Amino acid sequence: MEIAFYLSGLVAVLATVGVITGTSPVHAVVYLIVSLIAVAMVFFALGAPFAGALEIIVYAGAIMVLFVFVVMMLNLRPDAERELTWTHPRYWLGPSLLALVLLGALLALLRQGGVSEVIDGELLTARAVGLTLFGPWLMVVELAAILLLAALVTASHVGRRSNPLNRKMSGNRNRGGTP
Amino acid sequence: MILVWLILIPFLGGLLCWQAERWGEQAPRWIALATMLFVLVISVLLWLGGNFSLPGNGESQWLLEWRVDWIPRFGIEIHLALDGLSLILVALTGFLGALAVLCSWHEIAHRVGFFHLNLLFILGGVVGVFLALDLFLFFLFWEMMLVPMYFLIALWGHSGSPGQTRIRAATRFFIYTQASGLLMLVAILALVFVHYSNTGELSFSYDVLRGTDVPEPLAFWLMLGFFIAFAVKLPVVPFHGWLPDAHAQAPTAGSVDLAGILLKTAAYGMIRFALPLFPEQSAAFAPVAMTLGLVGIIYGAVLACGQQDIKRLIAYTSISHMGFVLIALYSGSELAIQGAIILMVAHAFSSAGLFILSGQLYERIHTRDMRTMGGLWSRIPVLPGFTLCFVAASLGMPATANFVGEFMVLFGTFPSAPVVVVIASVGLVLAAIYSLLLMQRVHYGPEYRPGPLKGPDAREYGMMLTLLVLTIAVGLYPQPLLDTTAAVAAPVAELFTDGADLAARAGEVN
Amino acid sequence: MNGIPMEHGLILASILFSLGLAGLMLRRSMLFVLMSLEVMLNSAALAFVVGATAWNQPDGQAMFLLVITLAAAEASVGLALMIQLYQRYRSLDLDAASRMRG
Amino acid sequence: MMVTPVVLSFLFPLMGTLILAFSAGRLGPRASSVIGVGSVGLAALATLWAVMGHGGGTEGVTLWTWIAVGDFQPTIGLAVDGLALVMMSVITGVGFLIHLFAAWYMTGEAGITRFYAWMNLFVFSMMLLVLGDNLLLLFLGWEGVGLCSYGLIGYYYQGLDNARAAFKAFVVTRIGDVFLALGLFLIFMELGTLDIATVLARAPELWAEGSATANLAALLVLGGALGKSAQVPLHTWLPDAMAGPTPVSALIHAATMVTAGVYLIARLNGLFLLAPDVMLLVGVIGAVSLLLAAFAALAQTDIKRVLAYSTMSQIGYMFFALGVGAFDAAIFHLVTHAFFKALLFLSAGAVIISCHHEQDMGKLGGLWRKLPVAYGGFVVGGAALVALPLVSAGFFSKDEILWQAMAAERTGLLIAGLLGAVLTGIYTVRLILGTFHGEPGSDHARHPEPGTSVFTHHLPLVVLAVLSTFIGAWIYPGLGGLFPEAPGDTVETGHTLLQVLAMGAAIAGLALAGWLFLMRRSWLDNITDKGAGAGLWKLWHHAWGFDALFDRALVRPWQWSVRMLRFDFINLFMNLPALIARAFNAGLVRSQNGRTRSYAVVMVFGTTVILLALALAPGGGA
Repeated sequence: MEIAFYLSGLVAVLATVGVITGTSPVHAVVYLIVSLIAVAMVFFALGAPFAGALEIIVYAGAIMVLFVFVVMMLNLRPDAERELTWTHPRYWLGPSLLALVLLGALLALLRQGGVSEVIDGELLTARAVGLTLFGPWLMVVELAAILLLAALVTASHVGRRSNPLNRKMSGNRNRGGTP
Repeated sequence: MILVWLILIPFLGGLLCWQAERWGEQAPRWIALATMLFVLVISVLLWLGGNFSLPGNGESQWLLEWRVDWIPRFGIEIHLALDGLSLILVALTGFLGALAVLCSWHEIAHRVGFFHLNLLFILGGVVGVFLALDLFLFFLFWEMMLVPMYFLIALWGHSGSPGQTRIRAATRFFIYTQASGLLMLVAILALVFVHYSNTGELSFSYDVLRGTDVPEPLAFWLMLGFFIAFAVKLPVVPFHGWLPDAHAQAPTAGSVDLAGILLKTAAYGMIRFALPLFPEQSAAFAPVAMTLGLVGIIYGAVLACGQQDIKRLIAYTSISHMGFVLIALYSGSELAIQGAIILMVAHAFSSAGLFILSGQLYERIHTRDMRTMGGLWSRIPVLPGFTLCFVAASLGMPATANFVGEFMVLFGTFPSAPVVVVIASVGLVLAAIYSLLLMQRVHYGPEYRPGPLKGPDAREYGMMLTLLVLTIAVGLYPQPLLDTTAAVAAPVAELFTDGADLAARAGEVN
Repeated sequence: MNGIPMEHGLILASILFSLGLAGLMLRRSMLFVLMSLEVMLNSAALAFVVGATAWNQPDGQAMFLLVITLAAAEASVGLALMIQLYQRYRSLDLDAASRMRG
Repeated sequence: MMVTPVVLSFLFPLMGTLILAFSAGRLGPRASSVIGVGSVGLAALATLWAVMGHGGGTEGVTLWTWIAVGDFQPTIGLAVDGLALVMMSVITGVGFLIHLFAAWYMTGEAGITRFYAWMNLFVFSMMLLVLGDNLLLLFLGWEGVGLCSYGLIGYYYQGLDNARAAFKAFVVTRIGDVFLALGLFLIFMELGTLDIATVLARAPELWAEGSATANLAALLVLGGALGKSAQVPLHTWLPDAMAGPTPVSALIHAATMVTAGVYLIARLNGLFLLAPDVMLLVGVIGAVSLLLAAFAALAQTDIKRVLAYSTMSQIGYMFFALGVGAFDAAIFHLVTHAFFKALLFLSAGAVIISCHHEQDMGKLGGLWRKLPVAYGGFVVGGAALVALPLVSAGFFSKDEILWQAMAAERTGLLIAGLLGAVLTGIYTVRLILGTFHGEPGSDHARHPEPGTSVFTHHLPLVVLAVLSTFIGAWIYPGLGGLFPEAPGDTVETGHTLLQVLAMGAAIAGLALAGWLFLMRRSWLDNITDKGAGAGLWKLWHHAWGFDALFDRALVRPWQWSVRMLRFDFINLFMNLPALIARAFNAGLVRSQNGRTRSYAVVMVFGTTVILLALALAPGGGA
């Protein structure tokens, strides 16, 4: 069971690297989906089937699909020439070093942390999670619902094609709105 | 209860004036005048009523006292108290307030109600400063004085050269005093916390904080915090930058208030707070303070001679005069401190007089630049005569209050610091130079532009006459003032003696 | 079969997090920024779940659920803004939209 | 406040000033001159009454305590003794005659009210100076006199150089006043009191003779006296002070103000006796001023400047006498000098007005038949100035001084005194011949309009002329009792020898001048044109270059520093915080470059730093 954990962990890391370094958006999205599924596999390996299922259904299924829609809608082509310009080390050396330092700090903290638990694989059933969700955490769940509602309203308003703010602002720049 | 009324009257009067603008332009002026005269009358009645003998042990040194808790959690209370010194200064505020209103009778035309609101709020704040004894309350009134003064300069001032607009001058004035006020606030809070850590009791009251023993290095910095706050307002030379601009751009009423009273709040603050709260550190700091005073005298005088604008010249003379006060306060001799108090009153009269005269000149020849003045003696009937008298006062002519003040300061300081007095008396010669320079470039010399101008009307004549009579009266018979402040000056002088042996040497002579 | 030590799970989460972070900083196109954001959120969720299973507390997973709702909400709004950016600037390059210069 | 004659004597001028000052133009010229002259006249009468009623000793009148703080208790009190009475009679007597003459002199001038207001204020301040029983009240009179001299010298304020002369007079005398003030501070610190009687009593007890404090105190008082009496170092203001109207010069720069210094030293004689070498210094300064002024007077063209230098030299004689310890002789000479110098100035005034304000000797001449009264005044005054034996008042007083010097074995000073007497003879004769004899230099001088009114023109001149003769010397009451033992009183031998010497000097001076100016006029002129002679003449004309020296040493650096400091450089330090703030602002603004990615990097940088801090912090971790 450990092998599944390490293997899918590795896959997730590689897929994420693929997302970051990808030039074409479509490949990047697909890599991201692979990475999410790999993480779901990790959840299953750890013995959290409910979390894994959720991950696949909501995360990979819903959010990534949304991404794919948007990528398709804007039919983005891989603009290789702009991407190439910043591959020059001067651009990515600084931030990546910073990320490495951050990783080092996190690991150092973990090692000091003295966390000695071991995951021995017994399952955390969805029932238990459901009970806590609607037990002490009821308020938070309601709040999460409201959050989603808010996101819904904002996304619909901002994303609308012909919203008044857009027409007034871009009246002068790209006449005739978008197709 | 009278003390509370003394503070509230100007504020209420201010509001009344503001609303009274609806009934015409004259109403706010009369109301403002009535308010300030009311304050003056109350303080004079208090003066006649009270006895100012040295308080025996036991009875409190305050003539009147009024305490009520304000924020018990922090030990802040509205603690107002009145003694000889604050009584005189409150009376001075009332008198100069009335003068300020009178001298801007024709000068201020637009937004008269709001002008008088600001004017009276400044005076209310100043009366508050003179009465407040709780450090927090003192700081509150100390800051409250600034805002209306800022508006006074910014809205009703007149700009000098394009570079030196009145807004810049007002902002500079505000920032200078505000920043130094902040230093004082830090010093007050530090003092309170030290007291709290010593005794576990949180209190801002004056008597309690006088007792706290502050660890040595910190005490010096706290004293410095207070000193700088008062030095900026006094003004002492390095921090004097704001005064000439503020005076040059302020309306006459603003200048009269500024020179007449606001400078005195700094000196009062030193006598009341800076010296008693930190006696040993002040005694150690005395030589530095005296040198600053000397630099102020000489530097103020040299700059005064170089000015073209008449109000800037008078402003620099105030810096020079206040140098004497600074020397006196840190000399540790009762005679010098009494002299400083007399000099404060005298300077208030003479500089108020000179500013009112420059205001009247401005109303007639619409300029303050001395290069375009000259030979006004024959053109204006009575004003040059009064200017000569006030110029004589400002150069310390005997029989005027300035002479009494300056010479008491010099007599008192001589035993403890002879060298300082020798250099300060050079200041007397410089005072003669800049005062006569003012007289010569404005009233003597060839006529710049011919044509007679109208003389002073009854209002102006009355103002000038009262100021002159007061200056000569205090000059010839200052005893009433001296008796009232005797109870204040003695303890402040003793502060230094238990520290240093300076005055002891002077004492053994007779 | 003595189980997976918890640190490994957390190490995996931090690696994913810093990768997402690097992506956020490196890429100029807003799409990739959003995606690296998703990766970071996902790694945080992973850490929660690892914690939950390690201490056998269902609260971790409840928190995981919330993280996912948050990720969803954030993604939707992010994408809507991306569309506007695209409308406005004809490209997804974030540096183009730098009118807020000092 | 008891109304004794003494109090009256100084209240009348005060009232005169107040009435004139606050009349604000309502009083015409006649009314103001009547008030002005009248008030001083009444003061003279009150003084006369006081003199009659004075029974010797010192009568003190204390009006009120001026200031009372601890042991600093100066009072407004008057002390009337012989010295004060003599000074008062000189001030009011000669003052009255000068005011009378001024009525004639100032007819037709604008602002007579202002003139008489200043003159009355001057007399009031001088009376206070003389009557004050404590040094602070004396200082009040001292400064008041300075202010009035400023006002009166700058009377014709339209002219810029008149105003500048007044300014210079006030500032130079103010420097002297500061020395006096420092002396006051020292005296108060050491003796604890300012009352003159107590000071003179306590000084010998506390200070040993010749001790440092005594010397310092005497030196400072001397500094004050030099400023006011225009002696060598602080004398440059006197010649320029001739810019004022002539009666002003007569009153202030001949009779009263310049003698204030002499009065002060005479009044504080106890102090000076404690410091013998300062006494000697007084004598030396007197001698030096005497010679310097005499030489300068030889080379002046303006008649008033000649008289100004002559005053300076005569006051030099008084300081000479004080230095030798002959206080009584100094005061005697002060009185006679007041008479004949006032006479000379007023006669000069008469000449100037008659010749339409012409003051240059070159342009005058041949007036002696047309202006008989003025000529008479000049001759009698000149005789007294030269100390013509037996006839003139000057002879008795100057002879007394020289005799005291001889008795005190100060031979060096004596020789200077005799040389001064000779020079005085020469410049007086030169003045009289140049003004009245020879050819009239300009048409003003050809047909002058002599003063006609008897009361205001002839009377003062005649009275002063009478006083300048031996009658003046006879009036002097002699203040022997007041002052300590003068050297000459004990020694008897050699008095006649000295009188012969003094007479010889005076007559030699007259004869030499007469021979030079009458016979050898041409020879004299070409000497003063060529090289050395012209140089010497120019040097004397500019009074040995003191004025130029002070101007270059003090005035110019002062003006330079004022110009340099006009731009308030200390204020720049206070602009520093503003500059620093603005620099920070510029730096930080650049970091707002609008690119979200750089913001992200900064944020990540922040978190990593915090995390590192947590990780590396000693107690870090869980």
